[in-house]
Amino acid sequence: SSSGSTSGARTVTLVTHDSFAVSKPVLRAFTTATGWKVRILKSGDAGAALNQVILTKAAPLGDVMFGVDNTFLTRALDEDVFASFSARNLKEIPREFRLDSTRRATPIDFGDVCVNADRKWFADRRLPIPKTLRELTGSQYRDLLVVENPATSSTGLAFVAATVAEFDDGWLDYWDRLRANGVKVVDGWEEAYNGEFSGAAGSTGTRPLVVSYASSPPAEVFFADPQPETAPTEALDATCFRQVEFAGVLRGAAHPDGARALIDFMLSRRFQQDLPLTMFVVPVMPNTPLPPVFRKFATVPADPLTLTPERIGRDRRDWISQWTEHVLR
Amino acid sequence: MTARVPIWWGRALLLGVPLAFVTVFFIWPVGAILGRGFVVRGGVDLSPVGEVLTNAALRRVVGFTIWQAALSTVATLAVALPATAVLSRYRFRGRALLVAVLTMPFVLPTVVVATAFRALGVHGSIGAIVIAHTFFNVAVVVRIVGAAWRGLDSREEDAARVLGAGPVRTFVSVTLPALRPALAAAASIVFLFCFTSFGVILVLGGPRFATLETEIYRQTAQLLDLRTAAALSVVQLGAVVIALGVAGVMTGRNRGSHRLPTPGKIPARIGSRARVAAALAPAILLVATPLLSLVRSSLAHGGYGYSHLGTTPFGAAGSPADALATSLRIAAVATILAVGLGLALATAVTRPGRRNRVVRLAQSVVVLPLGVSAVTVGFGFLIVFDAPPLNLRTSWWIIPIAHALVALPFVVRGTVPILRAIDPRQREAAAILGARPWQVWREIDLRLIGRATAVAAGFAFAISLGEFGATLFIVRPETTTAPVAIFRFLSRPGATNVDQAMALSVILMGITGVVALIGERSANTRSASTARAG
Amino acid sequence: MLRVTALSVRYGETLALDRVDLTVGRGEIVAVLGASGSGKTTLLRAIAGLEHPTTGAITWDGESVAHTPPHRRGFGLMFQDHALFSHLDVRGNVEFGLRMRGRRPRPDNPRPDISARTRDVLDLVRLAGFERRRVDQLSGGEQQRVALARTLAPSPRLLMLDEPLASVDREQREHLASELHRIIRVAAMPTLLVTHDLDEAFTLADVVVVLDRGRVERCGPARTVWSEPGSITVARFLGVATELILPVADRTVRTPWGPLPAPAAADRAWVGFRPGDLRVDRRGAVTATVREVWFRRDHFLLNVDTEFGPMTATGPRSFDPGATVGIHADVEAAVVLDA
Amino acid sequence: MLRVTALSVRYGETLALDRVDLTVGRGEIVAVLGASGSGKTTLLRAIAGLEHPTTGAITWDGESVAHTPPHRRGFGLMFQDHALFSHLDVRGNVEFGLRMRGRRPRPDNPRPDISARTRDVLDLVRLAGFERRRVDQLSGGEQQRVALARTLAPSPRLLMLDEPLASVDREQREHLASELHRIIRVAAMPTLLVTHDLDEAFTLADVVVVLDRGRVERCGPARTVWSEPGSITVARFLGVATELILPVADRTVRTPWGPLPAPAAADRAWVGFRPGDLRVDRRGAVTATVREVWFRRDHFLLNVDTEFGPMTATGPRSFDPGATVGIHADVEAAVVLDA
Ligand SMILES: Nc1ncnc2c1ncn2[C@@H]1O[C@H](COP(=O)(O)OP(=O)(O)OP(=O)(O)O)[C@@H](O)[C@H]1O
Ligand SMILES: Nc1ncnc2c1ncn2[C@@H]1O[C@H](COP(=O)(O)OP(=O)(O)OP(=O)(O)O)[C@@H](O)[C@H]1O
Ligand SMILES: [Mg+2]
Ligand SMILES: [Mg+2]
Repeated sequence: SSSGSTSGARTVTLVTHDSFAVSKPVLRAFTTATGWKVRILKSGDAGAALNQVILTKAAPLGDVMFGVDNTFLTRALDEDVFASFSARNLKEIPREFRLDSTRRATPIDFGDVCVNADRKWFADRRLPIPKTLRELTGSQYRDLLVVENPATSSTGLAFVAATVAEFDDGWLDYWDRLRANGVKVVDGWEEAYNGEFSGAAGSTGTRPLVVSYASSPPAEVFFADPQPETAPTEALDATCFRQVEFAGVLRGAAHPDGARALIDFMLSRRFQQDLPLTMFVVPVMPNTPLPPVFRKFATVPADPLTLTPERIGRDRRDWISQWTEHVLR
Repeated sequence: MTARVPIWWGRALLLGVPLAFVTVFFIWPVGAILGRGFVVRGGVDLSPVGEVLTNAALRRVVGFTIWQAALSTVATLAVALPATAVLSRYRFRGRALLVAVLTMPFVLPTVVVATAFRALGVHGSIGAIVIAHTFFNVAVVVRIVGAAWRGLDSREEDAARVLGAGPVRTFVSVTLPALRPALAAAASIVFLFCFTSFGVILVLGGPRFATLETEIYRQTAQLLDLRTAAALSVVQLGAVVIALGVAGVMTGRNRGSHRLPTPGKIPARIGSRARVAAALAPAILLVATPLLSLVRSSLAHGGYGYSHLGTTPFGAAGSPADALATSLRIAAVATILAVGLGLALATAVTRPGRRNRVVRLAQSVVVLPLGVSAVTVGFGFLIVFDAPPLNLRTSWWIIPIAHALVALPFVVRGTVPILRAIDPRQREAAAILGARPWQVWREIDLRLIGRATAVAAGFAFAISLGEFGATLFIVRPETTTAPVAIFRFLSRPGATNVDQAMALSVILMGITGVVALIGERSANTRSASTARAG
Repeated sequence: MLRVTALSVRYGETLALDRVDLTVGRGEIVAVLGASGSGKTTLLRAIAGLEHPTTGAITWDGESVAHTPPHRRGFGLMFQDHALFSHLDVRGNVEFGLRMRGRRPRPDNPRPDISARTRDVLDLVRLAGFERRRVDQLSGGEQQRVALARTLAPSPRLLMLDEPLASVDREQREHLASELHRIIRVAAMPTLLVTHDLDEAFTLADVVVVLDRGRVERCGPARTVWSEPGSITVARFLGVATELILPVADRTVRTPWGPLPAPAAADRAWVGFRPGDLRVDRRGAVTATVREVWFRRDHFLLNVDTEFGPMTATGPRSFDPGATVGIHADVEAAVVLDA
Repeated sequence: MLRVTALSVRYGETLALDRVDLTVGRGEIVAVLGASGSGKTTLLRAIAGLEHPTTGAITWDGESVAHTPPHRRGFGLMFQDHALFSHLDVRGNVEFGLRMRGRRPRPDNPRPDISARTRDVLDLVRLAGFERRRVDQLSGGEQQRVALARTLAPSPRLLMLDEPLASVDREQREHLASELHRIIRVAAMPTLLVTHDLDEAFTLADVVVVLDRGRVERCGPARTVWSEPGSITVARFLGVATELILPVADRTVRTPWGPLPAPAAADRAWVGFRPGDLRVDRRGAVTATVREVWFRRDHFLLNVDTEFGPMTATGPRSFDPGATVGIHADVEAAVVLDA
């Protein structure tokens, strides 16, 4: 009932987060191929969208959910909002992304949260761009870094996870040192990147280091008019934490067929190819051709920092409250 | 002493429809979500409230929330009242334009304003929070209090002056008591806005500052800890109810001295020009500076944002122009809903007759949506409107309905003080002359609250254009509103996205200004032509 | 015909009207008199339907109007404080009642020509040319005349006027009083007139009702009430300023100016004189000492002391305080009551 | 002492006051008379500082008050429409002026004179016991008395009363008028009194000013103004109802009742009589036909037609319309002016 199909046309409803995007021709191709129209319900950021799905599991908002990442995966699985489904191309996805052994959540894309640096800023001052997390506590990088609050931002949470993955039990000491070195915390990515970071186009920000994405440098190029030869910013490989995004068929969906068709489509080349420039993430399907800006300007770290979804699910709350105590109070 | 309203059901209808609206679209969803938090295995468990109140950190949050809201309210009144005084008493060129400019902040998304304030170096402190709240809320005071002030009967002030009261004492002892209901209405709205403010606290205050609203958001949207969220919501509601109670006491009893607003009786003469300017300066400075800085940054890159209004960025659901069109459509519907329901309720509440508890309660209930977190309402919608006939979760209508809920208090609180102040003899005279109750309403009440209604409608429109918090949860790609579009542009890196966001913000603000200007002008000419032609 | 029976109205503790009975026939003018706060305004408001009587009945042509709301009673009421519509100009005020009636033109009462009627009543109150004026920019008397015009315009079936001429000057007042009289007689409109001006009351009214603290103290034809006030309160109210307690013998009151029939078989009577009925006269039977003299345009008013007590008399010229004068009385005009 | 020189006030197009000159001495009562809309209220408001004069000067004891704001002038003004403070009770209204004068309460005896003074003035207007009443729950006359009390309470150095007694009954009015007179004389308070009641004006006032369309039409001692109105307008305003144009010969006006000295060397004169000066009398020199008769309590007012034109006379009893009567005049009382 909730998908509200109109007069014979079959419509599958996709519940997702605000950042979801797909280009129109791609969506039309899906409809042409399968006969399913897609209705998209964007419902806040990734966390809020998932929580809405959980709240409404008795009468699901839609048929498919896209946008659960590895930091939220266990919550989705524990709440059992997805029905099991093995996508047609599932086997071709590298094992590192297939984090759900119960085969309910299907990986679609991934991205890396990394510290970004404003190249010009460092060049102007003849200061080397830092390479590792540890270097960020060095006194020459005092008052240069801006990060997001993990309590309100998924980017911020990913970065905290990065520090846990890197330093294990010592992560809070690391943060104490970051704090002593003048780290600035803001609430969301928008303020951090557009407001505080000096490298963003047109920004009045003053800090040359920001927690953002590995795909931010190509985006800077892509959304400039005209596009420059070199990226004004760069992502620091060794600071990257990997986020994998999943989709799943909602349990109790009105149109499970459509839902399955849509997830299959998400793993098709057509859709996967579209991902980099619409959502600035990297497709999970190997051998998907990347657009030139990505090939030229994006880093895909070979050995990113990771944590198991179970670990994140278990400890997230504690991390946030401890982090808040150490960094904000 | 009062005219009987013979058709009791007419009044019941006036009262019942708005109340039903608020009950269905507010009380029910909020009740449902609170129920999820409190109902444990069929029993009600209120212990989380106790836990919240005994938790030192959360107590600090509650204290800070109230404190910053109170401080912001006082600051807003301090900046806005002098401006209101001269805007409602003096006649000078550019008056209407000024009122329009002061109204503009109302629609701006917090993210956008934050950029402007940050560029001006205002951020990261309680001061920044207060300044931003004042920036947003000056219009509330200027317009609600201004509408009442203009209709004030000046004869009592003359009497006070002749009896030896100087201008200040005249204001304190005669004008202020007469304005008290409107002041209380405006102050309580400002307080609630600041109390539940979200973006300003997060973006301008910074992560150090947590309020009930941000906590509820975090507990609900991020952690899905409905138990704690419900407890916090109850605490929030409790504080809101207390604040409304205080406002109710401040309102005092009726006075029958409201007349047709006669805008700007006193032409600003040479001597008083300086005084007018001095009174307006703080408000103008506070509001215009960030606005101008926004306009300036929107012109970056040769006005890319303006020349690409019709361009749908790669991967986005629509162009800025599409979002604007959607916003205007939604705002129109929300305004009609809010004004219609609000006037019905205001009329029912102020009809002469025995004032019973239902009536008094009704007035307070409509204000509650201002005092409850958008995320609570948004999540509540999801769990109650999931079955026909109210399967509204994914309907277009849910957005104007949500906006109307937020705008309703403006209409009710903006018109009730004025309706109350209408001399009952005016209605009696009309009845004696053969006017039926609805004719009395049309010929007397409506004529006298014309300006207040225009102001309230303007607010409703602006609120709908600018509403963001609740919209984000219920918006669909085909119903993307302008603030949501701005937010989405800004959540992607790259210059063209920022340019389009800024341009859209400035256009949104311009539309609001124009709407306010038209309202102001038409209210003026209406009263002027009434004076001339009847 | 209006009939009011045992009408009581209570404001909290105050009993503003206490079992008032009253009848107003077709074309009859009833003047309602009474001290400040005696309930005159309350009476008119209750008849109009603006106050809820605690007891009593109001009938029009024999039918109760208890359940008829004010706007259906078809009664006209001119408010003491005018209650003009501040948002309408003079014309808007005057034509208001016509517009309200005009919505329902009945075959027997065709939609009147609103503007012609408005012009007529404005002419009547001498405010032609004021149509476009804002009512809060009118002088007090002009406002009062607008209020009068507004009440008259729809030709109500009962006319109630609460001090209609209190703020207009003597010349206008006389003009308006005689115009009102003409209109009321021509339209045979039953009329209740509240006034503090005894001249006005006794010139215009057929029947005079005197209220005292909410009760009808006296009710009767104007001339009878004037000559026989019936009670000391009413007598004082109607201008009796000199009060004497005089002995009675053989059912006759012995006054210094001659005998008068006594009202009851008591041995003392109360005898009252209006100032005009006591004159300073050389031949006056009572010797008096002048205490105070007031100029009254065509005569002087003297407060004097006599062996019978203080008296208030009129004289053709002024006297110095302390002078000795004679007082003559028009005994016929005396008001005699039980002491 | 108050002196007003060439004072003009303009409301848009209307010239409400036109070069008014006026002086009020210590303890002097000046009555301001004039038709509705003639500018009386405007005059008081301008003196109080509530209207900005377009031209002219207002001085107090020789010093201009042009730059003194209303609250520093120390003048008291009772408003025609009362303008009571609706949010204050009766006591709050009355003591307002006292509080504004800034009498600080002393610890031992908080605000002694304020409450005593409030009680006194409320006693004076007979409203003791009304202290706690809401002003919108008072009758019209009660409100007017509160307004009067409020004006008197702070003992202003100039008292201005705009129709202070229009809504109170005759008895109260006489009481209040004589009390006012006493207070004004005792405090030697210069007073401007606007009234429509000629009795009141001529009883209380030393000087009478008659305004006509914003201009001073007549100004002088009360008795002189009464007997010599000076112009036809003022004569009419002061009650002249019968106007005759009569021939003049040898500087003598020939009236049917005897000769009168003519005012100027014209061949015709204007002769006016007040109703009281023309009496129906068998021996009357003029024969008249009765047109209308009005009951006037102690006499009758007759409109009659004669060979000289219509006349208004008084008679001791009623006559039927059409009856023939004689009219006698008190020629001494006639007002004679240029035709
Ligand atoms: N709304 C009210 N609430 C309480 N008491 C009232 C109210 N209105 C009038 N009263 C009281 O009722 C009594 C009668 O009032 P009413 O207005 O009828 O007097 P009135 O005869 O018209 O007097 P006036 O000549 O002064 O106008 C007065 O004592 C008055 O104080
Ligand atoms: N605020 C105003 N705006 C325009 N005209 C006004 C205003 N106030 C008074 N007038 C006009 O000025 C003239 C004088 O008014 P004012 O009130 O002084 O008369 P008044 O002598 O007091 O009359 P009344 O005896 O009727 O009270 C009137 O013609 C009136 O219509
Ligand atoms: Mg009355
Ligand atoms: Mg006046």
